[in-house]
Amino acid sequence: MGAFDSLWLIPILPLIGATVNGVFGKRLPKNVIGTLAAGSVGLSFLISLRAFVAMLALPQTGLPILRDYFTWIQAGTFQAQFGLMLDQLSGLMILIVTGVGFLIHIYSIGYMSHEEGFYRYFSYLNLFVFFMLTLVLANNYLLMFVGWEGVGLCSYLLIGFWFSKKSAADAGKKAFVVNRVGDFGFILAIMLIYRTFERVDFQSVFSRVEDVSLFPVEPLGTVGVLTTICLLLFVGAAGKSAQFPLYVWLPDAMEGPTPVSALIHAATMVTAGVYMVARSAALYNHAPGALFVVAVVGVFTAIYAASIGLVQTDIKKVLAYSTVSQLGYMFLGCGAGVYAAGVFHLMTHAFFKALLFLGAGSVIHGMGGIQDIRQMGGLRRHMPWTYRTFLVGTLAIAGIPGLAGFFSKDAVLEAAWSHAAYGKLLWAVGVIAAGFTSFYMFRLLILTFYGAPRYSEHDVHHVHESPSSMVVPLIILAIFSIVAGYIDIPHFLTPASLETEREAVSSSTGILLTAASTTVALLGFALAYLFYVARPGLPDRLAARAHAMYSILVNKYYVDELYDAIIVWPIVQTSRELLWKVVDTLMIDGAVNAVGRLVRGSASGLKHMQSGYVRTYAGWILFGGVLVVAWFLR
Amino acid sequence: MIQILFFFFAAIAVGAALNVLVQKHVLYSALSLILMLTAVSVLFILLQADFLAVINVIVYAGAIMVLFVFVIMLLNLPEDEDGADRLRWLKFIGIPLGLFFLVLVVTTLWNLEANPGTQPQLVGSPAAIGQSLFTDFVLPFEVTSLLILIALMGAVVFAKRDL
Amino acid sequence: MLEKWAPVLIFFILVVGFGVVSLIGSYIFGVKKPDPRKLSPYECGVQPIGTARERFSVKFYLVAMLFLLFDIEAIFLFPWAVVYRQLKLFGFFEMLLFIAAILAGYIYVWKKGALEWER
Amino acid sequence: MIPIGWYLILSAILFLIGVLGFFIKRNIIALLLSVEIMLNAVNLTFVAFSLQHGKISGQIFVFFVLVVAAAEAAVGLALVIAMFRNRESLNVDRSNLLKW
Amino acid sequence: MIEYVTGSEFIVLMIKIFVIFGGVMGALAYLSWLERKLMARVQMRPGPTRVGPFGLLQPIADGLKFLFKEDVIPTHSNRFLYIAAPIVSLVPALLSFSVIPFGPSLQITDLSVGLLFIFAVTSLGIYGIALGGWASNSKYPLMGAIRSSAQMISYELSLTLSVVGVLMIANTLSLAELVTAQQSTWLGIIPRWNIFLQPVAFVVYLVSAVAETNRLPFDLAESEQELVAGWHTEYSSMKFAMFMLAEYANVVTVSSLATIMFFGGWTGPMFGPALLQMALPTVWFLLKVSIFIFFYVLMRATVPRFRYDQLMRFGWKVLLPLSLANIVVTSFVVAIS
Repeated sequence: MGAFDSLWLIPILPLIGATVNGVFGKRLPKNVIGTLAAGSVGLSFLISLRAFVAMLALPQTGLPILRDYFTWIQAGTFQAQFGLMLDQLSGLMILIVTGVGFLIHIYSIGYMSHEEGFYRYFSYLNLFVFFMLTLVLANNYLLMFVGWEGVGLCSYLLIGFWFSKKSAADAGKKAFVVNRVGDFGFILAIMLIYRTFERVDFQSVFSRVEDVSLFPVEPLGTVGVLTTICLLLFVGAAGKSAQFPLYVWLPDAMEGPTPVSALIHAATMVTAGVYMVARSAALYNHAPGALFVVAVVGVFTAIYAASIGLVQTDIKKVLAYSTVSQLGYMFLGCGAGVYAAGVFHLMTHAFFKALLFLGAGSVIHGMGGIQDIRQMGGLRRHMPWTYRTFLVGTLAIAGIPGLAGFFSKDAVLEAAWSHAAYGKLLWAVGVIAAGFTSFYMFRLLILTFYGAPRYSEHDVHHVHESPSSMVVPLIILAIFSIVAGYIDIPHFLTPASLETEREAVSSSTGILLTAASTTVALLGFALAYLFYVARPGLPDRLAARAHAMYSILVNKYYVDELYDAIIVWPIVQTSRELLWKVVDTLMIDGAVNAVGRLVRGSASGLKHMQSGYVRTYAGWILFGGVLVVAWFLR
Repeated sequence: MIQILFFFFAAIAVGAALNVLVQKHVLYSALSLILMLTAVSVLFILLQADFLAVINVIVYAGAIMVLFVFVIMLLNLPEDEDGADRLRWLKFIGIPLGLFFLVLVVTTLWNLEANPGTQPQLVGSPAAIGQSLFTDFVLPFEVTSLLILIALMGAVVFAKRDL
Repeated sequence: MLEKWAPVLIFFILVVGFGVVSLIGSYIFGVKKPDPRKLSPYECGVQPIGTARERFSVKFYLVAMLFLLFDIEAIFLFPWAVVYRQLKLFGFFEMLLFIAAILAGYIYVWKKGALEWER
Repeated sequence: MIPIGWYLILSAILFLIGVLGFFIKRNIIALLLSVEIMLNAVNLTFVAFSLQHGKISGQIFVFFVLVVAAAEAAVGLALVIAMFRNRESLNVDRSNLLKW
Repeated sequence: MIEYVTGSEFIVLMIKIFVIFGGVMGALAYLSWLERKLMARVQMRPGPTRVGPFGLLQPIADGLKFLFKEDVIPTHSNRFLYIAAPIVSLVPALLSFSVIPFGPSLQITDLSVGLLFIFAVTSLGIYGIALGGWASNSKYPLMGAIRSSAQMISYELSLTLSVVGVLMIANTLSLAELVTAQQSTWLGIIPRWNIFLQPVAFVVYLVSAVAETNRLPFDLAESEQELVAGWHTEYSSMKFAMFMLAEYANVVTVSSLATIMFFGGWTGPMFGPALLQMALPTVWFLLKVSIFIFFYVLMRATVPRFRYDQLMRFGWKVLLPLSLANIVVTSFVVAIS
């Protein structure tokens, strides 16, 4: 069997794991469940690796590798295959998904070992991996949408994993509802794509976009229709990848177990939007307006979320806003037309953000559930390995030279700089956001691991290092966080038609840009050192001085409250006052009751037909039969 | 000649069927029914359906009616049906209705002026039936096996006391 | 077609005639000395006790029922066997499926103990 | 040759006898026998039409009717036995609990 | 019709019918003699010797005796069924002979569904037994009738299924074609008989056939020590004779079927003058059948009787799965070859 013939195994293996665990998990011992779950993903990783390596050996013309398995939907001229597609982009993605996913599965075995719903957790997690792989490997938009919805479902299930906790259940619902907004955009985009190109598979769509004469342009015009498609796609991407203004669900999603945050809300699912934009590069390249919107939203989200991250005190919330911010970077890279930079950042981010989340999980595990960094401090001594790996992650995300984040962030900023119209502005905002990032990450690091312990021994009995099943994945991810930057992803990805033509940034400018971003990163570090090590009183005084600014940041720009007031409250009020009291109680219930009364009334008359005697029933049948025959023979 | 045969066996069939209703003891009814379906089988032969005629005897007379006779002999019923018929009015509705139906059908068929004779070319040989049954009717055939399976289980469940 | 069946009819009449004639002959030639003892049901010489119309075990019904259902299967097998060479492997598998379903019923009946006569 | 109408009329008569059996008889086994009469009548029409139209499928239907008749007899008589066990009677009019 | 009746074809047919009917009746009568004689030999007795040389006129004497015996009809019996039962038993048993090919042309009629016709009419024979037992209104006959009919239908199943394997090879239900299909030889010596292709089916058929005819070791219905004489305990004179005749007829029928299906029917070596060649096939056929009958009688004389539960278990749990397995295996082999 060739390396590509087993392509279907990649998504199916986790599905098998999910099914077995979901159906029989209750009766299986925990080590079997864990082995099964991690093993299926691990196996899937190995197959992915083999396919990836085999793909590297192929000439460029041999790509993408397409496999159609069966016709999934056939309705009139509409046809959607269940087919998989492997090229550089999806190959990279499946490696990230299965690789990081595998490590997080391993980590979860230790982290979730005392949980009641152990099997349920792993079943969901495997199911998630299945849907994510479907999303990534799909060869058409519709199948991609299946994966898209599937990961949304798993995200909902996992965020609400502790469903008996109201906040967790609410967060799950919120994630679901907000995602629906984005999905709606995606659905509309698919419809418009089908209406325009009469196909939904990537190959046909992308080849037809080149030939403008083929598709009907009324009433929007060539550029108009493509821009609309791209904007609608981006609405979907923004929902899934937590871009402004649809980011609100992600910080709340931290209610789920920490490995879930690492896997879904940092490394894989949230990057689906970026992947989708990069996958649709051929469309975006013909819609510069939409591309610019992507860049602007991306960079705005980057700095916006980073600024909120500055003042958060929950260790996971900081990381959550950091994630939103980094996703903004990725969109900035894509929006600037250098999709490879965005995907590059996606990859490095997957490593170091998974690392940071898992590190945070390790801290929370060790602290017995405390998440507030104001109650931590000095954990360096108790959790040496967590500390070391966390440090690597921090350095990587802050963009300190030599680590993965440096290279990818540099690539993104360089892409922004090279943007034709507003390159300098985009770059400047991006750099400031990078400074913010550096600041809050070092703040987090210092408050957590340095200084004197601020927790009382009364609350926390025994701060301890996590078990090896949790530490080993941390170390592996740390290694990747260092070395991943040296892989020349942009160069590797460019053949996959991910590039717009642009003038390259000259090498001298490049060095300058790198220097600037490095300086800003170091500046962030210095500021954090000043605030939390050298002059610990300074933050409070600063907060008191700029009280208005501070409270805006602490309250996340009051966006949640705004949504509440504009969207949630009116809907709730309309539902309660109009729909419930008038439509439901009066009209629907009234109608149903009336029908019920009618039926009961007529039945009490007709029930005497039901005499219980078989022969009278036969009499009725004969009566009806004769009527029918008489009707036909009349 | 063939008309004589037709009327002879048709008369036997009708007479036997009527006898099923007339007989007081149900065992005699069952035996009369066997006679009726044997006559129907002969009519099948007149209709060139040899295979079905034989199958009809094997399945009906050889198996289904054996089952009936067994049950009748096992339960050993009293001859008369006990009690007055509380649903006697049913006869007064059912019989006229049935006769009306019969009149309807017969008049329709009788008035069918262009009433073509049966065509002799089709022969219901086992091979022809098998060919059709196992190619065009594969699905019903397989579903049949499920029907038999369910009937088997149902009958065992109902009949066996100590399950 | 019917020429094939006409001899059967003739033979049938002959056989029935033979039976009826010999019964009549026996009725005519046979001795007739009826006596109540002779006409009472045979019970090894003693007076008959109770009625002969007893109820039987339901097992006999079960056997007849099983026979009926398996007989139906056999009926399907005959036309199948006759055209088997034309059906090839397809015929094999469709009948395998059919037999498998019947076999499932057979195993069910066996497990339910309907084939046990010891108890 | 015999016109097909004759067969159909014969079949209608037999069917009617079966139907009437359902109204006249009260023994549940007799009712089942009446059903068998009706099934046979229907089989006769199937075979007659099969010859009339020169299509074998009519005879195939008879095959399936036979299977249904067999299943009906097996389950129906099992029910009869179960009923007899409970009531010591086969009078259908005594089993009239299934009403409003 | 007139043309048909006066045609030469019809006359030939009538001759055939009378030859076969007469031959069969004579053979059945002498079968009783053969059985008695053989049984006696096995038990070191001479058997019938008084009437004619070697007791050869014994069957005729028996027949006359049956005719003149008193015909006892028990008081509480269902008179009509009591009288009808022997005819119901005898007619199907004899009707089978209308399709059996005793020779290439010595066959009353060759139906395209001949084999199934035999199964159909023999399956009617069960009513004779069931009704005879029931109509007697006596305990032993009823018991014997129920037992016997349950046994018959149980083994009828395996009997029917065992034949399917042969049909898969021959692909016909016509008995004459079944015989001609076995006419050739392998390597010029070994006859192409189905016994070599379907040994399992043959064994199943043979056992089922013995049980089907209620013969030892399967004669539970009339096991003398328990049920006096089974379903025909109350029967006497000609009615009893008809039951006996039916039983022997069934023995001959199943033996003939075994010969036709597994041993090539009337095929055999041909030699001699034309007249002899005409008679030879029938001779071969009768020879093969008589070997079977010989075997039957020997079985009766040597093998002990089954117990009823053993009998039913054997039929349902051994023969039925065996015949099903035979069908599956045969069909698989035929399908791949």
